This record gives sequence, structure tokens and C-alpha cells, in this order.
Amino acid sequence: MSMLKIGDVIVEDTFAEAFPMYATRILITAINRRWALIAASVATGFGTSIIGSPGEAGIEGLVSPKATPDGRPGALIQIYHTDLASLKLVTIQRVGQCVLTAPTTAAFDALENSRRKMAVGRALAKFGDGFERQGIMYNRKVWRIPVMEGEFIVEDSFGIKKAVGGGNILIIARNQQAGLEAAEKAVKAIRKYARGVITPFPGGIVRSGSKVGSLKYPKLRATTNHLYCPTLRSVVKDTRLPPDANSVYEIVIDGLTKDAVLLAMGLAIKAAASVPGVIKIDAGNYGGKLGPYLLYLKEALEVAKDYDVKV
Amino acid sequence: MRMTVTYHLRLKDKPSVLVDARSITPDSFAGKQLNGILSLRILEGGRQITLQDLFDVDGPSEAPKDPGEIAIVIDGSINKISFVGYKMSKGSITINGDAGHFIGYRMRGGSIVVHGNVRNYLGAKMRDGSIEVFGNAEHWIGAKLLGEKPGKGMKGGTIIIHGNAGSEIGSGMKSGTIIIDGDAGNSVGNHMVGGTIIIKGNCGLYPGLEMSSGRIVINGSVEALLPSFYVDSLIQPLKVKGITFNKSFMSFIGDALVGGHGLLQVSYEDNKELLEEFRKLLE
Amino acid sequence: MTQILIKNGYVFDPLNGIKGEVTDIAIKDGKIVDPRELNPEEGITVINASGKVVMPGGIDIHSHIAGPKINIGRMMRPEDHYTTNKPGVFPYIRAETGLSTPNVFRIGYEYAIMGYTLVAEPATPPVMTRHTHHELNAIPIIDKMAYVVVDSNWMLLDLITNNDPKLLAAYLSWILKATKSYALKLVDPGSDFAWLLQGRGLDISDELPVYNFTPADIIKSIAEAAQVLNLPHKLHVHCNRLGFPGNYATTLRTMELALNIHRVSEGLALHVTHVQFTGYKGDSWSTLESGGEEIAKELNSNPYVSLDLGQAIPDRAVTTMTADATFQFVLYHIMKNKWYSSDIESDGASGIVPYKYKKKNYVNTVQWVIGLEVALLARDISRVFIATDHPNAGLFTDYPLIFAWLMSKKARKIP
Amino acid sequence: MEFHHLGTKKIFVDTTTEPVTSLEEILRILSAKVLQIPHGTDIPLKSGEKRIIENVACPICAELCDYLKIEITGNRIVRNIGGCAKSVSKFLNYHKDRILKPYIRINDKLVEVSLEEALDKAADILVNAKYPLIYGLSITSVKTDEYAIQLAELLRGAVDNPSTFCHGPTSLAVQEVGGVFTTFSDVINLADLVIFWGSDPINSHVNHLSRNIVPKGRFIGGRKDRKIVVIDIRRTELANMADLFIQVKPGRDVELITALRMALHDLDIEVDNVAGVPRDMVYKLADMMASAKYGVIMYGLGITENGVKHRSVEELMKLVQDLNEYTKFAVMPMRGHYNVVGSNEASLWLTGYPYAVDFARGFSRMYVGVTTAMDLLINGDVDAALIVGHDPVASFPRKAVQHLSRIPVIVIDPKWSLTTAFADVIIPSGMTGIECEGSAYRMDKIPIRMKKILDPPPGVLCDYEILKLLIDRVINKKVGKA
Repeated sequence: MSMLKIGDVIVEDTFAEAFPMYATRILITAINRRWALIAASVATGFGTSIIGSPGEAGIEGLVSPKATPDGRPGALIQIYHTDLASLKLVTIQRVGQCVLTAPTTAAFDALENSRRKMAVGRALAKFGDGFERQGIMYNRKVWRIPVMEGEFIVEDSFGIKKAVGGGNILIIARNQQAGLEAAEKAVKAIRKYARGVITPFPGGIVRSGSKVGSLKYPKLRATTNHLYCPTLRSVVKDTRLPPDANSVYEIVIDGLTKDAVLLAMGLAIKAAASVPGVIKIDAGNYGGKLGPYLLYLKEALEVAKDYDVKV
Repeated sequence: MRMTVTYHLRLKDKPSVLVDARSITPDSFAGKQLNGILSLRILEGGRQITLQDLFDVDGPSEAPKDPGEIAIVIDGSINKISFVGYKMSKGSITINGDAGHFIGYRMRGGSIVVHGNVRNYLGAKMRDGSIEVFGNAEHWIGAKLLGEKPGKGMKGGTIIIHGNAGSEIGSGMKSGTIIIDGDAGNSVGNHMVGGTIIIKGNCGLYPGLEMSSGRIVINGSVEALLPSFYVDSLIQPLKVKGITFNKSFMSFIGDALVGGHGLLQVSYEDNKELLEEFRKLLE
Repeated sequence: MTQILIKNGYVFDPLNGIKGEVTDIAIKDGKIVDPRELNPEEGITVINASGKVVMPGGIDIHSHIAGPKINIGRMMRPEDHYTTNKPGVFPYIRAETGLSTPNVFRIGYEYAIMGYTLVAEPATPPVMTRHTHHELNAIPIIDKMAYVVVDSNWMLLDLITNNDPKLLAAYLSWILKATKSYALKLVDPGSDFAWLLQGRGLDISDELPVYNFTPADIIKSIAEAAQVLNLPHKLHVHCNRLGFPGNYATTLRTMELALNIHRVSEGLALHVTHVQFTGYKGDSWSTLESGGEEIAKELNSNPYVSLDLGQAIPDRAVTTMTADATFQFVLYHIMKNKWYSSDIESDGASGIVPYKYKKKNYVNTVQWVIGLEVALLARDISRVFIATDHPNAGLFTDYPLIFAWLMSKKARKIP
Repeated sequence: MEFHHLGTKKIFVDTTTEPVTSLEEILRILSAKVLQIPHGTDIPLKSGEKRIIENVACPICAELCDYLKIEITGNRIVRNIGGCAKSVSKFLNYHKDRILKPYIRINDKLVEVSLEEALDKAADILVNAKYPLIYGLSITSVKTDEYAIQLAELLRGAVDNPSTFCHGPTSLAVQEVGGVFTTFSDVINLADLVIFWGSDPINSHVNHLSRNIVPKGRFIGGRKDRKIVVIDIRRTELANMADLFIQVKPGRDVELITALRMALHDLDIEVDNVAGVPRDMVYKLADMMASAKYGVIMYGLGITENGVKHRSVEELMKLVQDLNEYTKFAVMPMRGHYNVVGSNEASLWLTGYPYAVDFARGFSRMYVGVTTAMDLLINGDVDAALIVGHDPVASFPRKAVQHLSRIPVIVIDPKWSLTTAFADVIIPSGMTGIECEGSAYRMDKIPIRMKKILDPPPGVLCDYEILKLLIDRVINKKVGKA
């Protein structure tokens, strides 16, 4: 079996196991970038893993005023959930609590081509207590909800898409410093070159990768990924860590399409592998039994081969 | 090797009213002398009679202590004999003929085979074991009783009906498998919180009403679906409990009204007209 | 002429200070007489009670045993009937069924077995009382009576507005007579009116919608009318804000009202019912404490009120049912299971929700403590009645448990 | 006024040239035991002293109008003021087609006998039956229901009432999820939105609209302040006076209910058309419901007896429970017979179940599909029947009726009916609400006193008296047997 290598870094011939999730993508605009970003970051707060947070969410990127419907600076956010009903509930809560309340903001559908829509704006419009009005603005069906500041413009419906959640890579490094640097670079590379993806964890990085179920506590849904814990190397029999590895970081990627996630993985691998001290790139999976999407690292690198990653 | 003894029960006269024969289980036969078995209590309508009033019994003079070693065969029963196999834990019951209500009610193990039709509440609230019916069955198969919370229905085991079945199949079931080879009635798998229901034929109105989890597979046509089920994907082929259906199925998630994550999978080919609208929603 | 002689029983009679003496009790024409007054020539029914206790029949002044609510409870909880049956014995003992929603026969038999002879159904809306009487008539053995709910009756609210105490008293007298009930009952005074119009409840000093007075005014007006009518049991009050943390303050204020009532007849002025449900101290469920001590203190210093416990029984599945529709709506959100509610002919409203008290639940434990604390701290126990508000806080069949808890420190220890 | 239509088809009714089927022919088709019933026997009327009795309750439908003025001369009822056409007809014709003597069937003839003989024969039938069914109880007083249930318990038989094929699903839905109910007074004084769903009071409860919808209430100003919505499978007469009429596909109401609940829960409805109703109409109706101050859904058999039966009602109850998160909302089941509610209530306090109660094991049990009268008769699970105050042959399916022709049947009824042709024993009874007093329960569970305004015909007892005598006889015979 040929071993894939980038420089000295071994890329394990394995795959990340990903699951279908429903996603929505919302463009939040505001009077300036600062407020768009504040609203976007609050609206995507505590949106890490579906295991324990109300939906996975993250900021995809900033949008130039030229590309937004109302010509104001914007930020794109994505929200993920396992089913449509929960996704809508979470979106209503997040937009209602974090965007409706934030100064000067407006919220637009950023999945215009999607066939399925959820009427989040219509649900939020009830906040207008009967004074809300429906209208057409920027060629979009919107609700104009009177608020103390003026008016909150929210699009009637946001598109929904069957997307891919749980794409990931594991960066195995000689020490924490190198690992963290590599992980940060990987996230930066995704932010810079990839579109349509989010990295929902803090700063895009997970230090506590998990496995499904538990060895000891039968009812726990997720517990520490003991096979990759450096402190357990001597305790755990079939540890997956090379002898000189002392720190592992995971990058989790949710994306609107499988290809988008693959590309993001490839970019992340490339960026991480460029950092000295990184030993190996691996990925989390459950033997291919659970997820319908098997995202091979090999393929990811293939997709990203034309990108000259500089971060 | 474990020896199995067989008790043959032959119906003497056809009873004219419902009979509550909850004492016909391997558990109540176990460890009894033949005389003891003959004088087991049976209710004919509201009257108390004994097993020998209703049946000729052939079998060894003393039953083994372990009900697992007892097989009961009932010949020529009609659709009035009810509650056979009530709470049975081991052993087997074979009914050559029709059977009444509540066959295998609260059953905990063992097996029941009916070569004929059965009536309502087949395997209701059963915990484990297997039931196979070669004829038709009526309503409330593997169901909970009315008024109980969802999840108080069937908790495990398998029910296989080779004929058709009625409504309310698997109402409030928690686990286990129900397979219907023929058609099924309305509101299949309502209030389900787990388990699997497979309908190989057609099915009536609103399968999965208020289901919160579990899986319903319908291989034939469906009369109507609830709007609270959200279409998820088209699947081909569909594999469920070792059965492979080689055609495309449309998979729904619901019931959204109870925040459910149940899977409702309906044959696409047999319901093209009904499902066309949903297909448009899929990419 | 009937003559009965109960021989050799352990006789208890608190009123005459007889504590377990072995003696005979003679009854002639329905009255207890000296055994020497019995005439052997006219035939005496002799009952041998040796080894048994002979005592006055128990009186339960608050137990939902009949009426539309309990009947709907029966309908709503078939699962309470599936496994709790006892077949009848031909031809006179009827089949029993149900625990928290028993049928009429179990109610009669179980009360009789416990030595109770008089039970009061504490809440019957006037227009539904015909139904209540149907059920009361069907309950065997024991004596029964009912209290009529008058708190949100529109006509009555109008009379309070018009400030015509005489007419109010006359109206209440008519209601008692027409419905053949024994006493007046207030359930969360005024709240059902607010519930009907606005879907909300009221505290004792909140103003009613439409009318410009408060629940305190309702309590006072009706209590004074009861004084004028010289009713034996003046006013049975289920306090406002029942089931909300911090409601012990409302209960204390309700009890204080008894002092300000213009008294023209003898006896107690108010009865505060199921204090356990209205004895919550604290701001929320997580900071819940017992207000039992304060309530007992108020009882000890206020000679015009009596109360019953509404003792909660841990590990008991119950069916809460009250004319306090507002609270039942709140409870429905806690239990997320079944909820029944009904508005009744502008007389009031009611709600029913199944519930279970758990030993390990903090709130339920505090509820258990409140009842016992009130009873144990009360100095005049003749003004404290033991009841579970059946079937709200526990079942009436659990009374022996409460007796044990009150009489033995060992029994009170949570196992 | 707004309409949503599925498109209507015109139906033409032509006169037929076929000869009218005679009663005898019908009875033969149904395989009745007796082909000639002595119908047409009337109580002889004598004019006499004129009396006007006020506040009489009407023993027709569960509307139980209790404000009738009945004018009587002698034993002739001459006027009924306040009653609907049905009520007038019942009162003015109370004397017609009456059973005046007890009968026993001998071969295919009904033979007049004394009450003693009839009771004796009836008790024999019941005591010898292994599993008798007692059925009816909705067209009589609560007291009769109580005795009938006691009799069933003594006999270890089954007892059922017509809820089994009308509003039984309402009881089952309450068993499953509860419900939010209301009464007439609250509707009159508060309701600003009334939805008639699968019910048509213009034909079924004639006084309902003038009594509850038209009057001015204390907090609402009569019809003009109330919105009326009609949801039905066809454009009923009532639809013409509605503010909004919505036509649904037959049997598909649950889809619409679910969609309304989804709209309330802010869930998207992805299909364009729900049970024939456009999505926007669903949103509109949901908005109307959620913004009403006090809404009431008055539903009828259109909900209870459609596709998924009790699940339809269950969903309706849940819809109303959900609506109470927004506003005050309640349902009112439009019950049929004047005391069908009472038969449920009496059954509940005696047995814990509203209908279909079985005493085979000595205690009460209720299993839908097992102990329901329809299932017991269709499958031939009972071996005798006692019918009190009802005419099952006129309303039951053919198979059930056929079983009645195979087993001994006792009928206690004031009037000749199709069921009397299946009887082995007929015992005449007085008419509750006219000749016998008692309690009946209105559709909103309010108990109403039924007055006695005339004496029953000579020798005729009230049905509860007959049942009491029957109970005594059954006890004696059973004790004698043992």
C-alpha cells in the first residue's frame, strides 16, 4: 500500500464520515461591517455540535456591499440541524433573538435557488403585533416589522438545503504548539479559499474530538475519543497515535455540498501539513457504518490540488 | 437435547359467546397433572367453566416444570377464543383455525402460530417472543391500550401477519418488529416511539400519526399522508430488518408536530401521483 | 324501633375523654343510650366487637368524590382502571375499579372500611349539582354532602358590585337550597372569571376584569353573608395563586381576612382548604420552602379559621382536578400529557391533569413536609383536618399513612 | 361571505316507478322474527281540563331545550311552544304507535301477556344467557341507565349505548389526550368565533343557532359580532349563513387539523393543498383562530366518524389545546340523542368507562373493538340482548341485525319500532320526559330535569321501574339456580 505524504507529514488513507443535515444560509446586513459581524457572531453563538447545542452554526464569511440586496455590508451565516422542524425552530430563535434585536440589521435568504423554503420571516413577523406589513423590497418578499429603532426587514422565507455535516480532519502533532498553529492555519485556509462551508467550533477548532457512545456510562451519547488522547497512550491498547505524537486537534467542517466540504478538508490538510511539527493527518470515522458520506482524505487532496494555499 | 411435550386441545362444541381462555399458556400448564390442566378455569361469556368443558385434551399425564418444554396445539378453534397466550414466557402455542381477541396479550416470550384469522389486539403490549399469523388480523396489532402514554405498546419481539391487517397497527409501540405481508388499515404506527413496522401491501390513511421515533416502511400504495411529515430523500434499494425492497422509496421524517424523528418510507412507484409534489421538493 | 348493642369493643370518644376502654355501646332509635335502657323484649341486635375499635365515624370534609370533574377524570384515565379492579360479589356487592379515579362503589366501600361515615364533596358548580347528587346517591354506605362553588358566578359578582349584602345573602341562601348543598365554597376566588375572559389567574389583591373589586372583597362579602345565614360550615376557601411558589403570603392574607369579617353568628368564620398547595415559600420551584410554620403560627393566633392539609403522598399517581382552571393549565405544561378543561355555564371553570408525586423530587418532598408541618405545629388540632384533597395530593385510601406520620416520628423518616 | 369550493356536482332526484317497499317486505329482508307488528295502536285520547306546563325539557336531541310550554287538555297534548318541528311532532304524537301491553313471541306471532309473565320470560332469557348484551340507554333517563348497568353487572354481560357509533370517538380522544370543553352560556356570552366542523345544526339541532349564536351576550353583541366558519365536505344549508365556508375532501379532516396545528407551531406546510384546501386558506384560518378572543369548535359526526375516527377527534382536541396557548378556545361535541351524554356519565360513575362496558370477569372492562355492541353483534359474540329505549335495527348494519334475529331479544320501549319485530319479549314503558321523569344530560354535560307532564297509559310502567323489577327477578332466579 502506497503511503500518501506531504513533505514529512503522513496523510492516512482513511475517510471522514459525514452525515446529511439540513442547512439554511442567511445574509445579515447592517449599517456597517461591525454591526453585521456582531449580529452574525451572536446569532451563531453556541452552535457547536448537535450533540449538545441547539443546532450547529457558524459564519461563512463577509459580503461586500456590492453583493448585498440593500447595498450594505453583510455577513453570511449558516445554521444546521438534523431535521426541518428543529432547524426552523432554531433559526426562528436565533434570528429572533440575535438579529431582530441587533441595531440596523436586516436578514435575507442566501439560498435563493433552493426549492424548499421555511417561513421564518413570517413567523417572526408576529412580533409586529398586527402592525407588521408585507412588501416587496429588492425583488424579495419581505416583512417590515416596526421596531423602536425603525424597521426590521426580514425576508419571508429562507431556503433550506440538504447539506453535509461532520466533515473533519485530525491534525496529529509532536507538541501542542505545533498542533495549534497547524489547526489555526487550516481554519484560516478554509476561511480564505473555501465557500459554502462553516467550521462551527470555537475558532473552528476542536480539541476534544469525541466518539459515539461510551465504554463506561451506557446512556452517554458521546465521550472523549480515547484512541487519540496522548495521555492515555499507555493505558489504551489500540491507540491510534504514533509514538512521538503529543497533541491532536480536529477541524470539523459542515458544508452545503459534499464537494464544498471535501475542498475545505483538502485546503485544511494542505495548510496544516505545512507546519513543522505536524506528524500526521487523520480523520474521524465510525468504520463507515453510520454515515452515508465517506470523505476520503485522498480525494480531498485531489480536489484541492490546484490551490496554492498561503496562510 | 431438550424434550418438548405436546398438548393437543380439540374443541368440543363451538362456543356461542366470547371465551376468555387466558389459562391456555405453557406457563399455566407447567408442572400440572393432566387433571389440573383439565380443570383450568375458562370464562365462557360471563360463566366460569373448565378447560375440559370446552376441549378434549390429549397429552402427557404430567407437564414438565419448564414451560419452555411445553407445546400447545389447539385444533378447530373459532374466532371467539380470546386471551390465548396471555403473559406467556416460554414454549409454543399453535392454533389450527381462527382465534379471537387479545392473542399473545402482554406476551413475554415463546411463540404463537395461528393458521387462520385473528381478531383485535393481537400481541398488544407484548414484551418479547414471536407471533405468526397465516390468515388476516384485525385492528390494534401490537398496540397500547387507549389512554396509556405513547411507548406503552409493544416493547419487543416480532409479529408477522401473512394476510391483511386492520387499523392502529403498532399504536404507541416502543420496540420490536411488525411485518404485514398484505394490506393494512388506517393510522399505522400512530404515537410510535420506536420499533419497526413493515407493510408489504397497501396502507390506509395517515401512517405515523404523531410518531416520535421508529420506522414505518410501506411497500404499496398509501391513501394519504399527513402534511407534518417532511420529505427527506429518495432511497433505492431499501433494506430493512434483512428484507431488501428493490425499488425506490421516498423517505419522510416526522411527525414534526411532536418534534418526531420517525422514519416513514413509502414506495415511490406505487404512489407516484401522491408523491409527485414531494419529489419536486427534492434536489 | 331498632335496638343495637355493640359489645366488648375498645371504645374511643375524644369528646368524652374515653380512650380505649372496653365497654358496651347501646343504640336505641338512632341514639346512643345507657345499655340499661334497652328493652330485651323488643329484640336487640347484638354486635360482638371484641378485639375491635368502636369509635365515632370519621368525617372527611374535603374529598372530591362526586360530580362532573371526577367523572371526567374517570373518562380521562382509563389506564387507572385497567389493573385496579375488584369483582363484585353477587348480588349486593358491586364491582370496584380505579385508584385515583375510583368508581362510586370503591369510594363507599373504602371509606366505610376506614371508619369514615361522612364525606363532603367540596366543589360543585351550582348548575352541575344535579349531576353531583346523582353520583352521591350512587355511593354506598357512607353519608355524603356537597359544597357549592360560588366564586365566579356572574350574578353573584353583580350582587357584590351592587353592594347589597342582604340580597347577596338571600341569593346564596337560594343557591344552597336549590342545589341542596351544605356549605359555600370559593375556588381561587374570581380567577375563573379572569380565566374565562382573559385566560389568566388572579392574586388576592388583583382587580377582577370588568368588575372593580378584588378576590379579597369576594371572600369578605360572601363570608359576611355566611354569617348572616348562620351556616354551620361558613366558608370553604381554596386560596388564590394555588400551586405557585410564594403563595403562602396569599394564604396568610386570606386567613387574616377572618379577623376583619363582621361576625354575627357563632363558630369559625373561614376554612382554608388544602393548605399544602398554598403554603409555598420561595420565589421559584428551585428555591421552594415550606411556609407551614408561618401558616401554623397564623392558625394559632387567629381563632376564627380552620384548615385542612391537602397532604401530599409521595410515590402516588394522582389525578389533579380543581375548579382552578388557571392552575391546571400551568400543570399541563409541566406534565405535557393530558389536559382537560371545561368552562361551566358562567359559573366557573375546571381543569384536570394526571400527576405523580415522586419521592426523589425536591418539590414533591417540600409539599410532603408542608402538610405535616402545619399539623404538627398547630396547637388547637380540632381546627386542623386531615385530608389529601383526594385525588389531588393523594388518595383518601392513604389516610392511614398520614395518621402514622403525624403520630410517629419513626414513620416520618423517609426510608 | 367567502367560499372555498372543491367544485360541486349537481344531483337530480327523480320519482321512481318502483312500488314502495312495504314494512313487511323490509322485515322479511332483515329476517325479522315477526313479520307483522301491531303498529298503529294509539292511546285513546280524551279531552278535558286544560293545563299549560312551563319549562318542559324536550326529549329529542342533546340540545335539550328546557323552555318549552306544553298545552294539554285531558291527556291530549295540543300545543308545544318553543319546540322545533321535531319537538312539536314528538309531543303532539306521543300517543301514536304505542305499545300498550306486554307481548311474548310464540313462533312468529306476538301474543299479549301480563306484565308478570313478560318479566318472568325476560328474566329467564337473561339468566340462561351466557353473555347477554344490554343496549340502548340514550333515549331514557339516567336512573334507567344506572339500573341497566347494574343488571349487566349481575348478569356478567355487556352494556353499551349509542356512543358506540356516534360520539364514542370523542370519549376515546378524551381518554387519550383530554380536551377543552365549554357550555352554552359561555358561547352566548363570550364566543366571537364559532366554527361548525362536520356538523349541521340547522338540520340536527334545530334550535341551536337561535339559542346560542344569534342572541346578544354580555360581552359580545350577537350574530354580527360573531364570526361563523363552516367546514364541511359539502355546501350545507348552514354554509349559506357563514362568514367563511371551507370545503374539505371527505374523510380528510385530520390533514386540515394537522396543517392548522403546524401553522400554529410555525411549521412550514410544504404541500400546496391540504385535504382540498389551499395552503393560504389554512394560514388564514389559523390566524383567524389564534386571534379570536373566545373561539368554539362545534363538531359533529363529520369529525368523529371519518377516516381515522377517534384519532381525528384526538387531533382536534390537540388543536384546541394548542390554541389555548394563544387565546381561549374550546370544543363542543354536537351530541345526538337527548340523553346519550347521560348514558356516558352514568356509565362512568358506575364502571369507570363511558360506554362498551363488559362485566364478563365480574368487573368493568372496556376494549374498543371487543366489547362494543357493534362488534359483539356483527361477530355473534353474545347470546341474548336487552334493548332499552333504542331502535338498533333501524341504525345497525345488516350483519348485526341478523344476529339479533338469531338470539333471544327483549325490548323495553314506549313505541313500536323495527326492533320490536326482532323481540321475544316486549315490555311497554312510559315516555321519559312526557310520562316519566328523570335526569338527562345536555350535549355540554349540563344535567337537566325531564318532567312528567302526563301519566303513562294504564298498566304501563316507566323503564326504570321495569328494570328494577327485572333485577329483582334475575337475583331471585340466580339465587334459586345456585
